[in-house]
Amino acid sequence: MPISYFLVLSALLFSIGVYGVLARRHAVLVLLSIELMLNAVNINLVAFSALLEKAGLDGQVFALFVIAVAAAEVGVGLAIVILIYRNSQDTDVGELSLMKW
Amino acid sequence: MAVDERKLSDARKLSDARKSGFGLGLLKGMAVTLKHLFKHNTVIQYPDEKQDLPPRTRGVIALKEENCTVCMLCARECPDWCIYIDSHKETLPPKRAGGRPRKRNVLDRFAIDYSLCMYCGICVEVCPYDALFWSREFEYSEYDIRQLTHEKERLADWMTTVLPPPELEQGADLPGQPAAAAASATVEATGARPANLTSSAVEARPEQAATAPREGSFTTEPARPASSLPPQEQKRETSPEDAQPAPGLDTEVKAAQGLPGATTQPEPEVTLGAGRAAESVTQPADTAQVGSDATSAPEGQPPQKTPSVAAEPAVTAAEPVSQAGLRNLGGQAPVARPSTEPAGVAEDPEAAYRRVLQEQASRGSSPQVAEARAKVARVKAERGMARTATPAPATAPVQSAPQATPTEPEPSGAPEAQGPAPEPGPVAPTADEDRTDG
Amino acid sequence: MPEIALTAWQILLVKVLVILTIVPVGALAGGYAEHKVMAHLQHRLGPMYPGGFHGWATTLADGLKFLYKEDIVPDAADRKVFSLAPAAIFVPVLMIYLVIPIDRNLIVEDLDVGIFYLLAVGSISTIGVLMAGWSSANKYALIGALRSAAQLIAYELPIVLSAAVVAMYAGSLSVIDIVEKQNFPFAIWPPGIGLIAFLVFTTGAVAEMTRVPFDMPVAESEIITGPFTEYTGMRYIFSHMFAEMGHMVAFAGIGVTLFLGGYKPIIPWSPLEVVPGVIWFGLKFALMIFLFLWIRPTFPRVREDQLQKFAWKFLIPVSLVLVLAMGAWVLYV
Amino acid sequence: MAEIWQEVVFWVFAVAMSLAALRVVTSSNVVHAALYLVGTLMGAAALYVLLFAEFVAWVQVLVYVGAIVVLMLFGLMLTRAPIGKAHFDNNQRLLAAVVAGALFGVTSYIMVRAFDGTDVNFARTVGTKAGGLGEVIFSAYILPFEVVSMLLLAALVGAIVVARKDEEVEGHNAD
Repeated sequence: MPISYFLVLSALLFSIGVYGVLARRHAVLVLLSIELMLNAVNINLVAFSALLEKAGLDGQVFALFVIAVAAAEVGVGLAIVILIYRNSQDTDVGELSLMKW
Repeated sequence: MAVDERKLSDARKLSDARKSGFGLGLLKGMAVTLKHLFKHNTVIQYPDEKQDLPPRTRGVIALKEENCTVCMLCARECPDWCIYIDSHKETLPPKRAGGRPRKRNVLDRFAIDYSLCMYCGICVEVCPYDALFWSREFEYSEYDIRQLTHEKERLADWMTTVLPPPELEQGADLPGQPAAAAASATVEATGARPANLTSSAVEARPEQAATAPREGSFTTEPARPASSLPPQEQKRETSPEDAQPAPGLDTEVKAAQGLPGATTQPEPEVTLGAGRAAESVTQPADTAQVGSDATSAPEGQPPQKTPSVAAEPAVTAAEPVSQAGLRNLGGQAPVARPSTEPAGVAEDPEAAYRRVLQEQASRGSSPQVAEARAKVARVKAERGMARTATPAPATAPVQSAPQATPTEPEPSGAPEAQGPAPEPGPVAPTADEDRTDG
Repeated sequence: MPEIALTAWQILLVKVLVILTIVPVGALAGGYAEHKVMAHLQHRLGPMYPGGFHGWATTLADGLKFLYKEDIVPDAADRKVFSLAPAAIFVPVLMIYLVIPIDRNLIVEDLDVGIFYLLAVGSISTIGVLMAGWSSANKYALIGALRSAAQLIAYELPIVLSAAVVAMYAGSLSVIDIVEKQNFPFAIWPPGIGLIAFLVFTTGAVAEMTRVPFDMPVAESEIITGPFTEYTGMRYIFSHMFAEMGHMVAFAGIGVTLFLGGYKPIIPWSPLEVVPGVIWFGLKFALMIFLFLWIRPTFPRVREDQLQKFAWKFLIPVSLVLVLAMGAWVLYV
Repeated sequence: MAEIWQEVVFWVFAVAMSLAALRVVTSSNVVHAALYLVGTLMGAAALYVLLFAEFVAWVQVLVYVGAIVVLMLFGLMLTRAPIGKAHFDNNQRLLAAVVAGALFGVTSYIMVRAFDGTDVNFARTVGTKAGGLGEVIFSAYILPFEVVSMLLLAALVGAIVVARKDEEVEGHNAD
């Protein structure tokens, strides 16, 4: 099976994630879109790992690291979202212009 | 106290367990439940095997229809308003030639909605004529909640499961003993409420009176013996109009009857004598009652009337008596004590205590009973002393009492005084509404 | 006896079918056992009538009753999510059974990462619970779902860590390897560590099943049935009854596999080797189930904050220490 | 034979994942979006299994589905997650779509061109052993591993500090 299948799928998911980050207002939805992008990266990494099986498992290791980083990111991101919600009763990232000017 | 010590030791054990290590309490708890796993269980598989309930289990409320005077007290006191009573008035021909026709309430419907009833028993407590009883019956469930409204037929059926009242304890006031009623009347009267003087007398009396017919009907025979006595006659017995009893009563009644003439005199010696006479009259009646109880014979009726009628003169007689005099009697009508002042004077509490104790001892009461009575006397004496400062309210009703008592059955309990719907307010309309709804 | 030749696919199909029948039957049996054991622990008899003999058909009758109940979806509910939630709760429970070795060769699939699979799959139900609670349009359901999710996350960690302790001892993530590596005193070995890990695992398992004393998410006195408040009929059975029972059976199996030596005889004595492993597994399994059932009528329900405090401030530190201790043991002993 | 089967599985999951991912960014209900993300993540886990990365697949399930999405749902329900539709998009949708489309075009073109004719070897039957992965992590990647664990710890502490209520930060240790 050509590796490009996985790569294109990954690219598609990544682009969808980019769209979500750009087009969504809700902070948690933005986080979800970021997860999509990270996931797309993971698919790429694992696919390359399978492609380069002789070279070792580096791709999978990186995928594990990405997952760990994603967990950390979600933890901090959600904490921030909840803090913002507590202060302004809103989760709209477009409205968070308090420090802008 | 043993309980406190045990609690203390429990607490100590608890703190020991806390000290002795983490999680030991958990293990102990698990050991407790595990122990129960191997114990033989005590569950009774109800429909298959039935528990031996205590004889006076409060299962369901039974109605003794003959005793009901449609006074509506039960319906009014019921917290859930689950008692529905309908009645109508009947006019009876006069008893004597030339008398006025009498009216009485006839019970049409008496229903308890057991889907509402919360078994508080207030209706049983409040019934002045002993028409409601606790029955040990409890299996009366229905498939439809509407059928849980049981009508008087069903309620009357449950009467067959009602036990006769327990034996009185030794030395207790015998039912129908006049002094008891008198004493209670005076105790109430010390509350310095003139109107209540009569009412308490009236209230006290039906209890005494009703015990007599009750005896007959507690037997489980299908033909209830009480029905041999027409209901209105029973009611008449209990009604205050019968302070002057109708002719045609037996000789014993007449013997007691002769005395009330003295009651109008506010002379303590005489009234106490009357009380004693009444007591002597009631004694054979009581023995007859016991006899009828044992044999469950309906023939017990005629003598049973005696105590109730005899109680009345005593009540009326007791009222003029100085409260101090009767208060110390302990409800026993003992040897008359000369009381020089009509009211407001009490003897020394300790003296009363010793005197009653001696009296009781000489009468052969058990030491516990004697001591209890003596203590009661002491307390009464103490209260009497406290009240000597205000003699006026105590004396005032004494004067008016003899006139007021027989003729004015003021607050409750007297059937004639109340119409078929005694209080036009809450009770009757709800009953009607519920009827139309149901 | 004619040789039955089955392809790998057919074998897999048979295995899946067996699991699909085992789980509901096991849940029914577990429900019955719970009724009876709990009753006797409380000095009662429990169900006595359905089925005739000691009410053996109670849970069957219960299930039939639920089958006939109306399937109600609240008007304000999110229909799609509401209907999917029971499946999201129940299917992961089914998947746990794939890697529990009932005997050396009686396992659906001996995965290389068996334990990891167990824990991963077991954590999916949380989403189902959240789905159920959120979609019910009921505040009690939502509160219950949040409690449930917080609790499942909190107690997932001690379970993972205690399983990690065992995996470290065995040097493998495969359940078969772990069972093979365990020897006689099973849970008590290595001294202290194994026993404490077992206790931590049991506590975490009880919490994961949301059973008393950790049943705050479904505390009926406060929030009715928590996330399952609005569920009726079969949905209720699958989301709550079967899921709880299925979880219990699964966790009992995991506990037996990880800590009690799985299908191995209780004492390493050669005559006992004759007895098939299934029987040993069954014995230990029954013991484990009894332990779970025993806990329920014994302890009162803890408070929600106590529950969280207990997990984060006690169980997780303890299991972290256990991991360290086991590391030292593996290195130096 | 095995190849075809794997290809079918891939296409099934690929299509499902793509649709789910699309719904993640277009759904008008936040909880639905999060649940669609679960679909995407589970599909990714299935693809990992297909690519012989079993351990990564189960880590994906355990961490992503079991923890991250649950955390997301938690955050949603703690903020505001009404049943029914709501408007969550800003007015840059068209621009975002153009950007995303361009990105997809460029990246897929580059990658297809770069790896044209390279096939994943599906002939092997055994996936990656967890042991091998562990050896790689704890030898070649030990430093990144430690860094990642420190990152996780820092994130944990940071999240607690950020999400904590103010009075508890200032006041004495509430407990």
